[in-house]
Amino acid sequence: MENAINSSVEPLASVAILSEGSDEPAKLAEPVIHLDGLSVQFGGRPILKELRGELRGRAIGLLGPNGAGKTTLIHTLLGFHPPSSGTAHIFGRDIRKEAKPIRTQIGYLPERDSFIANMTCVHFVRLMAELSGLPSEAALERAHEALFYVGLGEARYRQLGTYSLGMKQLAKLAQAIVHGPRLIFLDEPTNGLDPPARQRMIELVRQIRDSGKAHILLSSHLLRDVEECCEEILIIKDGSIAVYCNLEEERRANRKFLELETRGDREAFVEAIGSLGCEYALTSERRLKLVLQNDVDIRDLYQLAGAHKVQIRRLNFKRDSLEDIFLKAMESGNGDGNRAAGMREGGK
Amino acid sequence: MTDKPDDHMIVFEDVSKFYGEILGVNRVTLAIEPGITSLVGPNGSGKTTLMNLMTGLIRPTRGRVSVLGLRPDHPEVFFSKVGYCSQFDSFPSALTGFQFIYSYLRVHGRPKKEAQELAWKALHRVDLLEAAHRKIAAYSKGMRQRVRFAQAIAHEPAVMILDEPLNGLDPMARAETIRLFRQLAEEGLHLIISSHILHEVNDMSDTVILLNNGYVVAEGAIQGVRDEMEEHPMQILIRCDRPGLLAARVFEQDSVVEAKIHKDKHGLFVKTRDADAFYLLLNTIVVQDGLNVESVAPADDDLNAVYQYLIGGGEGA
Amino acid sequence: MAVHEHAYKPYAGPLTPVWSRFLIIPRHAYRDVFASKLYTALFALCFVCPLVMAILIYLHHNLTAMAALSISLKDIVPINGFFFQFFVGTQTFFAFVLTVLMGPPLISRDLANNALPLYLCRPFSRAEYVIGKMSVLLILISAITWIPGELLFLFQSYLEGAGWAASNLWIAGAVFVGSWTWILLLAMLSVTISAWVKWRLAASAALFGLFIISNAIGFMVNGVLQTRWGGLFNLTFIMKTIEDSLFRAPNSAGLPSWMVLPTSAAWIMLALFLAFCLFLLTRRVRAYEVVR
Amino acid sequence: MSVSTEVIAETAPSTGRPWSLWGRQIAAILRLEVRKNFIGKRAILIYLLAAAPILLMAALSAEIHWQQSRHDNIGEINIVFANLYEGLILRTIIFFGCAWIFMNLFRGEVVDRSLHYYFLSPVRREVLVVGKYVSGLIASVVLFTISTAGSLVFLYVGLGSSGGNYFFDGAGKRQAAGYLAITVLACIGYGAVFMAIGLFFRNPIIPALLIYGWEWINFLLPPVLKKISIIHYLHSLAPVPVPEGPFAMVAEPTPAYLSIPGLLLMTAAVLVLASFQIRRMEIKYGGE
Repeated sequence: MENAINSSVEPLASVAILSEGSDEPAKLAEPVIHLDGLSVQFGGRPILKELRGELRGRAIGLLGPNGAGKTTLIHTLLGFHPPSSGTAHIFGRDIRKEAKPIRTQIGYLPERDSFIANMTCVHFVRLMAELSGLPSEAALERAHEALFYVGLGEARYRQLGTYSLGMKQLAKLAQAIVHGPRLIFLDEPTNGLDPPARQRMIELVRQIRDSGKAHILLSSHLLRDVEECCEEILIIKDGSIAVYCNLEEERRANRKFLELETRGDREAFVEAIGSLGCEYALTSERRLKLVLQNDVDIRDLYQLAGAHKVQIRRLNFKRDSLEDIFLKAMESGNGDGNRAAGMREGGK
Repeated sequence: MTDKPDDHMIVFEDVSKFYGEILGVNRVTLAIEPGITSLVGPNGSGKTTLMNLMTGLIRPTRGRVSVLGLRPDHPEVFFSKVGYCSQFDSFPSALTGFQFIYSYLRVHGRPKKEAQELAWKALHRVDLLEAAHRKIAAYSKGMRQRVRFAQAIAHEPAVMILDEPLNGLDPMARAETIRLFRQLAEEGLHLIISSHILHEVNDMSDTVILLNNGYVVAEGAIQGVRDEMEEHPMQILIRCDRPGLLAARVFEQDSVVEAKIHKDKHGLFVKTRDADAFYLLLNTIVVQDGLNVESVAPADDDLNAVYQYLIGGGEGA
Repeated sequence: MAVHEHAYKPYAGPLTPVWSRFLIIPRHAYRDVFASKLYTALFALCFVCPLVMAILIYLHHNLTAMAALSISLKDIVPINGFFFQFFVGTQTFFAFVLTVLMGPPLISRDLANNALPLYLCRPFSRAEYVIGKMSVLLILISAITWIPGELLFLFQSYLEGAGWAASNLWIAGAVFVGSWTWILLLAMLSVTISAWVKWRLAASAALFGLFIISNAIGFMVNGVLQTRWGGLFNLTFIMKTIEDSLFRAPNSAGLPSWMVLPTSAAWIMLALFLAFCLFLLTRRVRAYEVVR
Repeated sequence: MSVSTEVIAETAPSTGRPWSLWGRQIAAILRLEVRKNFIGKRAILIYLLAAAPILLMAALSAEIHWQQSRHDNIGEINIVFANLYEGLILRTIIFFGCAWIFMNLFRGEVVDRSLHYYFLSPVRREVLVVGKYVSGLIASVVLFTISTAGSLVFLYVGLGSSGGNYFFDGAGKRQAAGYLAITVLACIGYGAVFMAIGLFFRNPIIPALLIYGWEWINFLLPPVLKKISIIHYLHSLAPVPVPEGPFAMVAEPTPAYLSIPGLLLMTAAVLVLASFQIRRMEIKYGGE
């Protein structure tokens, strides 16, 4: 019966995957997650309020203040909590009616560290694969594959209990992808990891995203992480969607704002920039911001720099776009939900 | 004691701590000035051990620890000056946020009124006023983190030891908390903070202590630490189209020791011993070859790089 | 030379039928169980009694052997309801020991490392989880109780002839039902306790204690109140009553008549007890505690 | 906020008149601990334990009530109760009740990983020991005196008028007082022992069971060994001597003026031991 379901889903999948390449067909394709007035309450307290929207991105960053309902949203999509009203569709399946078939398509990396004691890592991942319905042998193969993929080498024959936090996190990632899901929920995957481990995790998430074989919903508090691996972001604020937009577009939007750090006598250099018709502001004795005019090109700046023997130590476009979006979303009320919708239409 | 000169510092004298055979920290000698001091290092490098030693939760196997010239042997004085926000995310059962802070202030021996004021003040600081009378059990991760922080600073200690205090906080709370740290540091307090998020450490801390495998591998102001490492040439990342071409050109300069093309084929890492010369060269290259530069950044004048050099790991590139 | 890119790839292969999924848990559990010599030895020990009884049955029908033994076995150990009741009795005791040893860590371990989300985020329901955990014991205990029991019955009826089988068919039933009542009770009990008591030793103690204490309470109530209804609090007594009725051996323990409980009452208590366990389980087996 | 002044402000009393400070601190600890002992999931077990004998006696009294015949021979019923008290209430209910309450004082907090909040407060560990012990005492004494008193009430109610007479005019009052006193002393003694155990042992259940066994076989022991057990002192206080039988002990009963101080002395010793232990205690919580 599961097989039947799979086969019925596959073609759909291929469409979704094809669509990754260009934005255009994405509209036609089934949305990955379709929130249809999804509401959740705990003991009468509303946690999620009437969420609506169609998430399509390959990697969606899920942001929001504590208690905004990020984790609740993930749990609800996994079917841990029943929606109090409304519903959501994942790959076109209703989470209320078809929880099981959906879950065969989903991988989940929980936030709190969770594993099964006195088991070797391989055994653990294999067990998880089998629970997802893989036959025993296939499960073993996939387990090793997944562990190899996340880069747990010899360690995979060791007891999970002996693992360091970073390794546990990788093991958790392995169990989340072992059954080859097409949608992966990552709840604070970098939480508590030390810098190398964190970087490793981000690399992996990027790779999975770029493989185009699976969609990722990543919830995190570290804007850096989201910025580094997500294309779209969904910001939730006290239970409703504050923003859903595409990071790339946002970045492109403030592409003209440039930040420079220079060494050497910059007076003349700066004047020259001014003479190009670019507005600029000196932020510190070495740094300056400037707005590129359409006809002006970075090469021109280097021209001037060369001419005035100035070193351009640092040059980058205003990068903190995500932070801007986030803060804006936070200060402005929920009226922003509409703006989000607007952005989505504009985005595609 | 002869701690007079130390009584404004946190002093470790040749301190080691072993748990059975397991090494906590080894031969640590430190004198920590007021201000924000960040402990950075891989998990299990001894950050928490160091903090537990400062607060007398564990005793050193050898050596002496003193905080502002005090020892935990005299708890009445010691712990009224020291606040510790440990990483144990756990609470005495069935208390509300307010009760939690208030009760322990009473344990401090504070009279009712004062304890209430301090408790509210602390809750206000971490902005938990509205949740003050809800059971902690129903708090979200971030709120629990904040209420623990509040509890640690409620009695307004002179030394605050905070084990990953930003862990699980949302972006605004992070910014807010960091601001609070800075403010307290201005007021001349000691803040010992452990964190994994290097760019935040970079922004907030006055000095950094890098730990690895229980040893202190570096301490001091980040910039200072960087300058110590002369043998490490300056590393620069240039994001541009045709990094290959750029690579070919930069080797005209023999001060350039290495050029590595970024994975995504849109950037070049350059290691040079003479940064000034290189940047000037860059000017001409860009112009002559009409290179489209996306961004230029010294890849290693920050903690991240220092961490790379001294501790290593998959970061960067 | 060809370099193989190991990229992330989805799984397109066949899936196992849903109904069979709960068996994954016992399968993996046994891997660990029989890795330990202790358990293997104990498990082997559980088959001593069936073996002996098989031999007895054989001797019964082996005339030469009978002749060899001067005294006639037939009168000493007649093969009848009691014979099988004794069998079930001993085996359920072993079953109890197995349960005490293996039951406690079943669920507590998962709760301690909050592994439940990992199970339940897969196409694997709470019911399946509980059944899977229980069947770790169900299967094992079945293998030492009713399965060998029925085999003995077949063996006997094969030697004794269809007539005996026909007239004693109720025994087969009794063996089957009698075993299952115990199996259900033990499995349910240990899983429930395991779900509530984190610490293994305490859980074992609780499992043990429950029988002893309920026993004590039962008798104390009886003694103090001069009544028989204390027996209702006495698990072992309840089970005994049920067994007796199944094996048509009323009050086989030879208790004073005023202590004997009506069978129906025993059944009802058992049902209530199991229901209570189930209730406790559902409280605990959740992907996440929902704090209000 | 000027921290420096703050610090001065409240280190002064601590160095100045520590007694008042300790008093306040103990009060604060009590405030925290007592509520913890009475509410919360750990408490449920205690309530069940405390309720058990009352219910039992209720049933018993009902039973007796019907059988008018038994009303007259109060002696017999007294003995039944004496057995019930020592066998069930004292040796089982109070024993395990105290074990549970007092072991959880510290072990429980280690399990919950909340002990460090105390260790990080400016409070002497000895003060902490005293505070927690007293809080445990309050909880146990309250619950178990209630359950003892409750059972007594039902005992005499069941006997109807004759019970009333026996209580008010006969030996009833004295016996009741005796039972209550024993209950209180039991809490004091067992409490100290179990709190110490909770401090010394990782998983205290086993030592607890050992003690349980020790207390039971106490009546087999030579008089010298008897002295190092709590039940010995308590038993010798029993208002209604318990006759031969599983509960009986053959020994010269220590007179009250010896046994009570003996018990208290033992308690004090154990408490001192506990304070030494807790001074050396380090927070590890197994993890880390």
